[in-house]
Amino acid sequence: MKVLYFAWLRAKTGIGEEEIDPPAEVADVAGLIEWLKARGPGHQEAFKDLGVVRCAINQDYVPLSHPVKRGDEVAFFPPVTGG
Amino acid sequence: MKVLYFAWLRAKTGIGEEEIDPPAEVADVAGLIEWLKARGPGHQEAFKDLGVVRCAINQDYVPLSHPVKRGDEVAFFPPVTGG
Amino acid sequence: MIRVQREDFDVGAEIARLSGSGKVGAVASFVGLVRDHAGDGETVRAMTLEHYPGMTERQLEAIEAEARQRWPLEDCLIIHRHGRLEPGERIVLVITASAHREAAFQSCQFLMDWLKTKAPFWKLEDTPEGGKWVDAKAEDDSLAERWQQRREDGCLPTDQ
Amino acid sequence: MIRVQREDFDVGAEIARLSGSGKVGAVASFVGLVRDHAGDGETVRAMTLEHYPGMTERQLEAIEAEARQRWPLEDCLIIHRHGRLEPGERIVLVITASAHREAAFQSCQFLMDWLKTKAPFWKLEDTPEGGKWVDAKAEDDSLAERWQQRREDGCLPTDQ
Repeated sequence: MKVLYFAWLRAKTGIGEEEIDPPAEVADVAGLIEWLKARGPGHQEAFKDLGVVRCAINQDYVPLSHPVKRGDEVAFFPPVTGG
Repeated sequence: MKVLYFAWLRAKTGIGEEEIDPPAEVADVAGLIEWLKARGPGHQEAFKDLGVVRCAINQDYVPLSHPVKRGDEVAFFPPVTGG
Repeated sequence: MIRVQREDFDVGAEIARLSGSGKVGAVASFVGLVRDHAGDGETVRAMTLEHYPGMTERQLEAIEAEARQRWPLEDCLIIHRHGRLEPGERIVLVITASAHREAAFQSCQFLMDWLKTKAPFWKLEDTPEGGKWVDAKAEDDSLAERWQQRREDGCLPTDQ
Repeated sequence: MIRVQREDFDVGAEIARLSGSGKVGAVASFVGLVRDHAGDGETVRAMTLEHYPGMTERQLEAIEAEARQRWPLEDCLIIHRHGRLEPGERIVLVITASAHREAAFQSCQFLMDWLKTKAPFWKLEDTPEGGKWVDAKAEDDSLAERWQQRREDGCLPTDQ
């Protein structure tokens, strides 16, 4: 599974992109976030307030309840500010 | 008093601009229109349907009840279609 | 600023002119063009725009002043052409520049709606059946009236 | 059409390109620019736009498709830049071309409102106190939501 971080989530995790292989219990986005937070203080900081974190799977917006599976491209980022 | 005609009012009266000197009884735009209609069939035709005639005095829109006086620039035209 | 002219105008240059300052975050613009078909489907070979010199400028200036009073605009431009124009040619340009996009969008739309019902221009279409004066559209009146209502309601745009 | 690029764009040329056909009577456009001050009044020396390559294009294409479904557009263009931009520089361009002005105006505003809340771009402001990620504005959410509501109400623009 590929995980991407953008904007201040990238800055806080210190990572733009990582390949991960979470255990089978990690079934949805919320579960994935809990698992990622255990990877270190940067990740913990990045996911501190989920009210300002958005998720996309395979480049489509998804809610925290959305299932994740092997081969997915999962991206985390703040609410967008383009335009 | 100067009277201007635009668009199809100009075409129907056959006149773009005329100097007139109406009698003192002609006190408002409605009265002026009645007086102008007597000037010929073209004028009569132009003022046949007042629902589609607009009037401006000294380059500001006015209603038919607006007074007219010597020295005024009075313009008659259809609803505008620019833009 | 307003301009009433026979000549064409340079849309890109005018937009750039109004975008210069670092205060402008949003530039909305509108270009009106001659179509090759009238509303009733008839072919239009060309169009002649007649206007009332003097009153035209006066009305456009009043409309611009009204927009500047309603919205916080950094700049504002209205150019309207007159004379003979062929399909595809530009007729009118309205540009509004503001710090915020909602003010730019709303004022641009307001200017076009009011111009359509207040600026003394008349279109004569050159069709295969001869010259035809374009009729005013009831829709244009209602589009203009919504701004009147909004003002009376005290319901101005959200970013005021 | 959509374009995501580092380079600047030519507003006048793009508007002219969409105005060509005799079917277009109305071209609405919007240009977003870098301001020299942030919303909180802080000086902005420059801005860096980060985006999510792939998803950006996907979202912009979806937004364009939605606009074309809602309004009768002859043409439509979205250009969004990324990378480092200084005050006064253009960030985004949206152009919509239609037979009628109400469709052009509404779709242009719709595209900007949706782009602002859906396209994965993030602004990092370079201020005297260092780099600062711009916060999303609640106002942008409500501006985007009005189009959602309108759709649910079946209350689409008057000229549909």
